[in-house]
Amino acid sequence: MYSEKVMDHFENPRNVGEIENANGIGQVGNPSCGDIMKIYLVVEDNIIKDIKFKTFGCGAAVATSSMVTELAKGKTLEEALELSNAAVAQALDGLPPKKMHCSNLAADALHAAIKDYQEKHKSA
Amino acid sequence: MYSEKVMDHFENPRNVGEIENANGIGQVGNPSCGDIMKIYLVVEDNIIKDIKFKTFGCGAAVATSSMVTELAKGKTLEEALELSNAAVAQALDGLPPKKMHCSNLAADALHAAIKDYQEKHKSA
Amino acid sequence: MRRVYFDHSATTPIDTAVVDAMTPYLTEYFGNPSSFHSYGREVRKAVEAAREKVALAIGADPKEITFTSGGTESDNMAIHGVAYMNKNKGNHIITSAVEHHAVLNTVKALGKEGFDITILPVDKYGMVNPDDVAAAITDKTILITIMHANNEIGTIQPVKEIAAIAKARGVYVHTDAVQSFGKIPLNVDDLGVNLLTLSAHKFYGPKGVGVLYIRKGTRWKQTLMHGGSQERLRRTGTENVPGIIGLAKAAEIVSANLQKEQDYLTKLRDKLIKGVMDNIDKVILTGHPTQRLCNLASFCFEYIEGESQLLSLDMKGIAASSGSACTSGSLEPSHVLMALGLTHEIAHGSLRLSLGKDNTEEDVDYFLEVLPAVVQRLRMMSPLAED
Amino acid sequence: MRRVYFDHSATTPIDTAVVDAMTPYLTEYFGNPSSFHSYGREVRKAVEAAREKVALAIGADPKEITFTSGGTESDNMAIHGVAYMNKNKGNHIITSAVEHHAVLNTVKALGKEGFDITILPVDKYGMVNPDDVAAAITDKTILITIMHANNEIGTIQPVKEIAAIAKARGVYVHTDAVQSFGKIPLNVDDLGVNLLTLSAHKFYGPKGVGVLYIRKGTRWKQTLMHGGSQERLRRTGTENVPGIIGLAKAAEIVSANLQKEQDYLTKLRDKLIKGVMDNIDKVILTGHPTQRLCNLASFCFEYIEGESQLLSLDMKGIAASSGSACTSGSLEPSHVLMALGLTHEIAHGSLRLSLGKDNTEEDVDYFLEVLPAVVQRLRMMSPLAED
Ligand SMILES: Cc1ncc(COP(=O)(O)O)c(C=O)c1O
Ligand SMILES: Cc1ncc(COP(=O)(O)O)c(C=O)c1O
Ligand code: FES
Ligand code: FES
Repeated sequence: MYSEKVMDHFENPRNVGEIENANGIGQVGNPSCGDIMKIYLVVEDNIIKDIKFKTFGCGAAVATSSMVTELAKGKTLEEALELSNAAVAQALDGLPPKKMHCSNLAADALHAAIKDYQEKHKSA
Repeated sequence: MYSEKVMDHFENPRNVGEIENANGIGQVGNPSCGDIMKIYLVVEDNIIKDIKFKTFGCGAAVATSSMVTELAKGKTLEEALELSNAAVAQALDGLPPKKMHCSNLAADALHAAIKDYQEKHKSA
Repeated sequence: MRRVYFDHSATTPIDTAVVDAMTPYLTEYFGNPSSFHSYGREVRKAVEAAREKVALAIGADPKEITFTSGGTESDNMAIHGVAYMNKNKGNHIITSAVEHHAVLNTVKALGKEGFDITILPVDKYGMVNPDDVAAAITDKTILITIMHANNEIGTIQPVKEIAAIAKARGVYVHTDAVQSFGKIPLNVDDLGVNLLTLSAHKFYGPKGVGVLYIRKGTRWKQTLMHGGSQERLRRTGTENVPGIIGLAKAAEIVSANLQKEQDYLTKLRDKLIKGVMDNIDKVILTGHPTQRLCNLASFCFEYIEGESQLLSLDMKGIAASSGSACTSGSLEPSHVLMALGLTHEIAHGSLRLSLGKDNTEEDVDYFLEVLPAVVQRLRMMSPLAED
Repeated sequence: MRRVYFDHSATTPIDTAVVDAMTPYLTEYFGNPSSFHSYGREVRKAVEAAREKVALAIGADPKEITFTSGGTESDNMAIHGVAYMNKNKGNHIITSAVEHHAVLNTVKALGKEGFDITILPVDKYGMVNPDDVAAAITDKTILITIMHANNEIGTIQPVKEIAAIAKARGVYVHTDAVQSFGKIPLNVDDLGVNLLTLSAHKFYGPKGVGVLYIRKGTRWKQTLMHGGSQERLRRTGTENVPGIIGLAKAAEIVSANLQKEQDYLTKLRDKLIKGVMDNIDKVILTGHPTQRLCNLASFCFEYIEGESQLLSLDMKGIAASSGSACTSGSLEPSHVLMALGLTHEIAHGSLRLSLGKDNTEEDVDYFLEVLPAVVQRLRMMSPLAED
């Protein structure tokens, strides 16, 4: 059911873990489904220097989390905010229809982390 | 579904045909089922000397007609009147449940033929 | 003794290529297609490939194909599901007097549940008149269910004309194509129907598996069986995987060979009909003289009862049927033959010979050789033949 | 890579002796059992012999056995048929919160049609309390449907006690024995039920065929499907002959080997449970500690989601399931695990390992070797494990 890319990202997820000195953290969760994604950012000069995730969810949830961190790394915040669900799913060579909402979650978690960073650094 | 006896009587029915100088004729038919049995008798000295049948009906109808003529031949009218449906079915090693009513028809046709004879010879 | 199988309308032998296609799914690939793991996925893939084959065979989209346990279930599902989903629009259902019991009894059951039903008559050839359909449609009509070809007499119904009339009036059409598939070119768009029934064992596939085609956008819902979420909620219960694989393979084969088989069977059938009509008196051909299935010859022999006839032929190794296989053994005269306006006695003398691809000219010759003595013997026993 | 199939509750491989028994009915003996001729009769004989085998296996009379398209259909038929035939007596139906969807959704659908339904809770082991059943029965109760053993957690219900209570109150009992047949000795008189469901593919038989046992004298009628008069009017549609033959053979085999398999599987299961409980922390065994199927081990692993777990195991060649096969792939947490009072997060971490006769100690060893790393890796990724 899953593409090879999804399986690869599930088996060897990129950027798993926490960042202790993260300056942006976003968490989204869909209580009805039970899945939770948490993204940690290190932003420097408006650029995502480091990013890590933790995810409780299905195979697609893990893979989309992994993919979104890869896509976001090195991007400016503006570029990262433009990362859409569709882009994440596409980068994974597609997701089964039932699992499309997982890609929403990954992008949402990223955006939440960026917003968190921006909130914290508004005054700057 | 049919016993070997039934098949034998269907394949080689005994006493098929008409008797021109019959002195007793009985016909029964079940219009809802469509089957018709006709029995011709020659009665002499209260004994069934000759008997023949014609039947429009299923395999069981043919076999029971054949069997009833065989059972009745040579019997006194009283003995023949006691021939029951069960006896006919039993003589054929049984009939499928759905076909039991065919044996009724055969005994009924025989009894009708005897009644016909008795009606005609009442005065005697 | 020579054995001749002339009862392909009751069921067909399974094509050996079909058995071969099924075998891996009876042995190695046993997974449940709903399972997440590799054992499930390999089977899921095969089921979806089967769906595509079936879709291709009838000109449908794979999403419009639902696998069922057979023709009976498909008919029930089709009719009940449309009836209950379109109650708000109306409660009138139209069918014909010559439908299979799976359709007729389902419609009648809905009649008892408060639906308004019209059972259209047929002409002496068993044909529904499209004008009668047009005249029967009311503002409340939600479904017309008319079979593609009849299982007892082979008459092919004008489903395309009926569907055109229905479409203009916004009414859904279901057709039971159990007997026609593999014998008449069949394309759901060309026919214009919304729902269509197939049953594998009538086209050299296995028993116990069928198809319900449901055109995209049709207001239909599974209303009969509740359970898990297989077949996109259209048919619950673990899929009959080997059956589905076999059905698809059989559909592929009959579709590929349609023209060839049709020509071959038409020739055999015509030889058989001619042989019977030329050599036996007091016999009528039932069903339409030309608009009939290429493999079906059906008759009524006067003065003879059907079962006696079958038994006599069976003793000679010939397998035939009288009326529908589903009602033989019951004592009711066939509703189809009654609908043609035949008397009870005539209807009781019906004989159906349904040919298949493995039948030969020799089979027909043998039958024609055996038949006259059978008829003569039974007529000799019959009190009806006297007059 | 080693492949280990631990998903026998979803479906089983077909026994080779079963395939062998079916093969002649996929090839040589293809007749329709309703047909009058020799092709039909030889098949009819086989179907009736199959019915006798099944009857023998569950202590029933052959007349009480009806063949269906599977467990789902049997459940639907049983419940709907009793409900509609006993409406005049009452409209109350009792079931449990842990039934298979084929039962639960059927009962709920009847609830929408005006029946009064009671869904009994279960204890933390998934067990129904017979006292709750007794308390729920009213003058209007017509049917109690409680499964024999649960498909997700293996808990064996006190069906015998429930049936005794029901009988004293004149209430019918149906039990879904899809998971228990072949694993627990099963006799319909000993259980005291009126109706009972089996599905062949759960006991090394083919998919797409099942049984509904209906005790003589039970007020029940076919209410779902209309059509021909097969199966003494209890199940219409051409019989799935190879399926029926396979089901009967499978029933015969599992009955003969019951004691041996039960001992063997219990040993494997206990080794597996012990291995998991001893080597993994934050895990709970779901289902009853002792009143459970001999082949089923089910757990919930904290901080882990079920599908990720399945996928990880699948990558190591191990086929398992999370909750019921019918709902995996859907996003709902299993209603069975919810009924145990577990939280959503815990319920999502469920893993079901269902063993079969071909599994070995080595299979269990391999699983126990692989599992810790799988759990550790997923927990490492889990935001829930932080605290
Ligand atoms: C026209 C028609 N419809 C439906 C059916 C029922 O199909 P099945 O026996 O597969 O349920 C049959 C066959 O008996 C048929 O001939
Ligand atoms: C307890 C139980 N009942 C019913 C069913 C349904 O059986 P089937 O898939 O044969 O329709 C299953 C299997 O999924 C089951 O485990
Ligand atoms: S995490 Fe819920 S379906 Fe993907
Ligand atoms: S003659 Fe009618 S069933 Fe025997």
